[in-house]
Amino acid sequence: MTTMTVIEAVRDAMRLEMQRDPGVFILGEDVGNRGGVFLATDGFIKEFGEARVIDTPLAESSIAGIALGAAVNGMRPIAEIQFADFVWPAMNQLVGEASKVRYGTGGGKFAPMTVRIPYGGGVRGGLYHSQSVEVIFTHTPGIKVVAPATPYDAKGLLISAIRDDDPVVVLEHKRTYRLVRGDVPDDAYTEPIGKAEVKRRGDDLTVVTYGLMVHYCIQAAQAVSQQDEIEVEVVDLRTLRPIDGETVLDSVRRTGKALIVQEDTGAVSVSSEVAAIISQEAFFDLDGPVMRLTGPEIPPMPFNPVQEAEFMPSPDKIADAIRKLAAL
Amino acid sequence: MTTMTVIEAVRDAMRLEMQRDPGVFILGEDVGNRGGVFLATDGFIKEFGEARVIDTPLAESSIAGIALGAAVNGMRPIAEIQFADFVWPAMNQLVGEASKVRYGTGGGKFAPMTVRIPYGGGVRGGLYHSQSVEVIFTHTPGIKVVAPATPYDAKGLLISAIRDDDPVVVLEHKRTYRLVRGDVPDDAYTEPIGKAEVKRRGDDLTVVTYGLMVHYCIQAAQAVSQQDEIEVEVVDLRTLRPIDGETVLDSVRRTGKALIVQEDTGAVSVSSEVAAIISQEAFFDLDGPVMRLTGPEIPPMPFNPVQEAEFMPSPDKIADAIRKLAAL
Amino acid sequence: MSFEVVLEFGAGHARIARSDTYNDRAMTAISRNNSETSIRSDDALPTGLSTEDLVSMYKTMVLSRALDERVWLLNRQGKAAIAASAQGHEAAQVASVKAMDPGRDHFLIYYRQFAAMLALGTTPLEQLLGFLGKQGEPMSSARQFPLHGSHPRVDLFSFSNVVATQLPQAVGVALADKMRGNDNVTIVYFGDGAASQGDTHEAMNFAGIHRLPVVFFCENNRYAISVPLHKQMPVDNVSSRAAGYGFPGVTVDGMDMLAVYEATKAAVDRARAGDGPSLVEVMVERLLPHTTDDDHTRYRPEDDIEGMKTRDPLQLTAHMLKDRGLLDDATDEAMKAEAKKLVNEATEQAEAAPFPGLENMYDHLFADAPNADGPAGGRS
Amino acid sequence: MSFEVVLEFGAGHARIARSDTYNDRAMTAISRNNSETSIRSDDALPTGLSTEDLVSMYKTMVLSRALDERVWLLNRQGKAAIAASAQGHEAAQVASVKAMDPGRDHFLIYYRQFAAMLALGTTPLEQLLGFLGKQGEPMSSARQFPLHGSHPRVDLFSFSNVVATQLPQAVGVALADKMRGNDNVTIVYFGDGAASQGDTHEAMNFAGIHRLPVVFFCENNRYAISVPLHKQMPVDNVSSRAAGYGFPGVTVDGMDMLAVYEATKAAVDRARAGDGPSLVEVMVERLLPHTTDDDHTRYRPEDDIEGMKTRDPLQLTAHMLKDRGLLDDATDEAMKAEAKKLVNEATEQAEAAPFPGLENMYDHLFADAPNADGPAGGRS
Ligand SMILES: Cc1ncc(C[n+]2csc(CCOP(=O)(O)OP(=O)(O)O)c2C)c(N)n1
Ligand SMILES: Cc1ncc(C[n+]2csc(CCOP(=O)(O)OP(=O)(O)O)c2C)c(N)n1
Ligand SMILES: [Mg+2]
Ligand SMILES: [Mg+2]
Repeated sequence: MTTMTVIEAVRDAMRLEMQRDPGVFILGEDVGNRGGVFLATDGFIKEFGEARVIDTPLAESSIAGIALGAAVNGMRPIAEIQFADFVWPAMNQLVGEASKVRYGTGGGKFAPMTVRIPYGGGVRGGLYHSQSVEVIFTHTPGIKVVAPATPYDAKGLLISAIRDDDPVVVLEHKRTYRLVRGDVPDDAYTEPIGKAEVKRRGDDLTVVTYGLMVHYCIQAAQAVSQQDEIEVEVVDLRTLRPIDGETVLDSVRRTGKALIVQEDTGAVSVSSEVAAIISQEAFFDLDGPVMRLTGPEIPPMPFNPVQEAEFMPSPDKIADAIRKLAAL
Repeated sequence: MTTMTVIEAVRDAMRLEMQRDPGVFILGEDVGNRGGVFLATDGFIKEFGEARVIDTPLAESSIAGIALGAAVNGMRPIAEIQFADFVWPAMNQLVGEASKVRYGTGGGKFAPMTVRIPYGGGVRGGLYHSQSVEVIFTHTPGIKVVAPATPYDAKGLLISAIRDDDPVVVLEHKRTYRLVRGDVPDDAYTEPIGKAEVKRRGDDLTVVTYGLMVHYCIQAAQAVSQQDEIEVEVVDLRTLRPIDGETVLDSVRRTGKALIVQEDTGAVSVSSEVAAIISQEAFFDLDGPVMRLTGPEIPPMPFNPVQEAEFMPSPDKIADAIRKLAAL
Repeated sequence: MSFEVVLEFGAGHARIARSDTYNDRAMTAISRNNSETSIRSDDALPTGLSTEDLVSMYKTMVLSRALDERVWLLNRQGKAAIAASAQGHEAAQVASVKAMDPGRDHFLIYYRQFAAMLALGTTPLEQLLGFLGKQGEPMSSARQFPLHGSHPRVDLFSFSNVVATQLPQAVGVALADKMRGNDNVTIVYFGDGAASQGDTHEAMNFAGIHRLPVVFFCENNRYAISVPLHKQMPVDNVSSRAAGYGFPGVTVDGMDMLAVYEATKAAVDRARAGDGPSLVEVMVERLLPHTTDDDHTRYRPEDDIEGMKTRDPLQLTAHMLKDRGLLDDATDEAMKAEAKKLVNEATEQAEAAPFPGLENMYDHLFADAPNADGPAGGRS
Repeated sequence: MSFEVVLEFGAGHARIARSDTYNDRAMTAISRNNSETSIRSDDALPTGLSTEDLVSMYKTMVLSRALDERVWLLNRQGKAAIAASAQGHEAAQVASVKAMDPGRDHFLIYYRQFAAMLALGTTPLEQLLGFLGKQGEPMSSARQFPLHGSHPRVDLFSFSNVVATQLPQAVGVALADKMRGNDNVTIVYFGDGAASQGDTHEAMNFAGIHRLPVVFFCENNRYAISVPLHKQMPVDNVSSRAAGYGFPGVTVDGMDMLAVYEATKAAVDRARAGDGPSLVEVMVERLLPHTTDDDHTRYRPEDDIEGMKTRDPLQLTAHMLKDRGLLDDATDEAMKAEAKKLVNEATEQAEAAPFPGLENMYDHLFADAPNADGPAGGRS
């Protein structure tokens, strides 16, 4: 067991899998001597060589398409998209192509590829280094999407992704990379894709969230516990496709109230789906409306610090939303 | 007033706007002598010349990016994406770029561009000529999205889109092109972007839908009216971003029950957002869970006729879902 | 004007055809003037090709044509939803396959590859099951458009209809081979239209950097649906792009199976030897409209349509074989009758096959977990 | 090895610099050997450039450098969140602007354009407000990364950080001009890294087909962040791609403002005359790490770092001006002092400016309807 940050857990996961399976390799921009702009692959090119740690040209569609081709020919590529904001050129190869390889060949071919995408804001990234891109992936049949919030989950889910025989998108919140530390077993282990986790127990109200917001929600839960004696259950989705409706519903059926918190803008989003699942499946157990707290409907997110802070849901705003819903 | 099909209404709208405003021009694959693969621009190259009816190379990202550049330099391009399934290469220029031009320049530049996207299934299109692509556009601040179901709405909304000073994505359901006929005024007119329309009145249950499904829902409503004495109100969203929550909520508050019908797969979709809006805003008026009937969670949609039919929501399936919800 | 060898292949393959360079406007006249002479019938065969090979390649072309015609007929009868056609591309496709090693090489095809697929050993029945969307279709379980999916016996695949997506994929396939030290070659087929896509640029660039064993095989029929070459690119040949990626590019007459074989074989040898990618562009004709949904009289000039008819690879190849004394009219007729018979039988079987049921509609979305993500998340 | 003129411009601009061709490995040595000689100080000036112009261009470079250094300092002080740098690119940027007509032409810039922007008449204060994210920032209301957005006085803009997106946009801008019969020229700036993107291919192809008035201006500093040229492309120069798009491409030494001016001016004249696009590639140095977040000792060989220092365009240009008798040490010092003073004043003003409040956070999402789509759809 070692205490480490999220980015260290990511690096640890990849290094172990690279050591274990010669079919695993890395491709992306600046993953070589630079070690990735977040240092996820720091030291890899020395340890594994240029052939398995490929600095690609600046061309995301080909990063995805080449990963896909290599995957269907027996490798297990890990493609790094440098920032989520730059994944749009790769949409055709990811959402259009990779997601449908197994289904579209009736099982004849499949693509065990992992796509790591650092995403999210609160890092003074402005409109093009702050984006959340989960929506399109979580909508697409044939792709799995994980979004770990802790070092433990980051390592376990990334290893699961790498070993998975189908395309997995791994969304890593940039703000958590160095902010969040936690205990991580030294050996390789897998966390199951498709399982949410209750990160805090409570009977009064359920908060469903993922990514950086998990930590803000736990802070908010602690605040309202101390200040208002409201006991909040925090469900960390961890996997965004498929969403673990069961864990969400188990909690909401017990608490009767649900608040969904997400950094991404709200319209047609993961928060919408969670709300829809709850209102369809737990309607008769609900004691109040299913509420959402999300980023506002402007491009995420302004560069200047004042408006950036206003954009992000914060522990305070979350606590307020909890209080309001609890009072209904 | 002339009775025409949806594709004729689309053509009529563009021709009138091309005649009215020399800044309007068309670009896309095969829009010239071919007149577009659906003949939306049939005869245009003769009437308006090659300079205003541009057959582009096969390269969707540049179609979008060039349209964007021309728009910020004073033109009103109408870009045709030949099939929705081929819009993925253009995501970067549309979702990444066009949506943020006005916001990201603090109002310094803006992009009056229209992107027409024929979408949807039930046309024996298989996995790559049947896709619904609304999700990513409807999630994105800075883009407006319309999805007309009738010739009248197709013409009025397309003219609104062309005259709009910001990017508008126009989703035209391919199956409606020749299937749906209706009366259309001969002159140019605009239908407001952002307004849903009640296409059938009823007090027992609200069905919220858009596109081809509007027609299937009306058929289903007639069936359950005759067979079960259930009176269904059919709300046609018409605009998918911003969603007209008011019209939806007005109806649901009256009927107490809501079913959302959509052809696209369900997870993290327009149907999720409508369900979320209803369950947040109309919770205390609801007499039952907010239900959804959508395409199943596989890539839309199999080529063979049996499975394609199974994929599509049909009037029968919709009527069944209505009956079930009405009985709750 | 002559077909330019934009960059010649190094090793011993000097006789790459120098026939006519096309451009959109000049095309028709040229093709009419030179179609006869562009097929060499008096030369020695390229290394690796026997006279038997020529005849058997022609036989595949004959079968492809019969199947192709049948599919269009089935479309006109309302039985096949859609079809493209390989008519005019057959010689080039068959010759390209001949230059490869189907047992170990990878074939990323696109929708126009009837002849290539038959050359690779798929059967008319398999293709017809695809066109009719019937149970037992081997490439996608009838989930995809005809000729899309992958094949259980040969490593040929086409994941989607989306033009040019196959190029980066092919490069990835080749990268995987190179990483493991395999000497398999990957060939990727695409049209002139595909050359304009960003993916094509990115794929060629990466393949060039890493000297990957890929053959970029461009079937240039001068149209992307209705868009003629001069509206697609400001240069005369796709092969002129290869220099910008640091590898050889060559344009040959796609009517001339020997020239196509030679050019492709040189590219394959180069790839297999570890010397990197090549671009082989073959000038072919699209004798029919883009697909059964299209009407090319809307956009092809009349003289272009007339002119192309003189460039039917079946006729030209038959002519060449006859000149070489490898074919006579009777054998030709017998081959055509045999092809027709095979296609008739396959049609009967395909028509008799049932449509798929619903049992397997949701399987193979993911490994081991057929219904993990479905079938009906949103279904009430 | 010499900088190759890949395709020479036709009209009367014969003296395009033939300096050294770079490739990643050979670079350092070459630059050291030839840096002195690559700047011509004894020749006649190109048409359109006066001696006053040279001095004033140098002055802009000096100001750019002072501002650039200040911004990095502000970053180190924790006041500026991030910065790129134009150090090493200044001569090329300033010369490129000189060849254009800022009153009527369009400038699609990218994030490294300090010097170009100053040459275009934006002020140090405006740029600093951007770096500090302060109220009054003119390009994006401090919504975007520094130097992104559009400018109220000059038609320069950069909608995003997303590399190469500006190329198709520039082509669209030029198309709009051509459609209306305007004779404005559009210049689009990009790096060597951007050359690999699909968008670059698509943009150049379209511009070539329609002979649009665009100048593709590539600032090749041999790195895309850490990725050296030989991992980005299998050819020595980006300009070698132009041939595949049917227009001229040229590579010149970006240390030599006269050469850059000449090459750009030829391209601008060509564009303005309706003869279509050109690609001008300038070989420059990235004297600092990619951005303030980067540490280039992780990936740049030591001799490369040492070598580039001999290719500082400020020093080389000063040298050239002194050789021509247009500058002496005292004037040089005075210019630097003046620049520092201007930057000091601007820094004070920028630091004193408040951050934006929340009032305008939601405006300008759409025309006329500031809050139609927001502000807080999902906010409870
Ligand atoms: C990305 C994309 N855009 C558009 C289409 C629609 N489309 C199908 S085939 C085709 C033309 C392709 O031309 P070419 O590459 O020359 O191949 P050909 O059909 O002539 O053999 C087009 C535009 C598509 N399938 N994919
Ligand atoms: C599409 C995209 N991918 C990745 C990035 C991250 N990134 C920012 S600058 C850069 C390198 C750009 O190199 P180049 O074009 O040579 O310009 P330079 O910074 O060297 O001037 C990268 C990879 C980006 N901004 N956009
Ligand atoms: Mg073609
Ligand atoms: Mg660079």
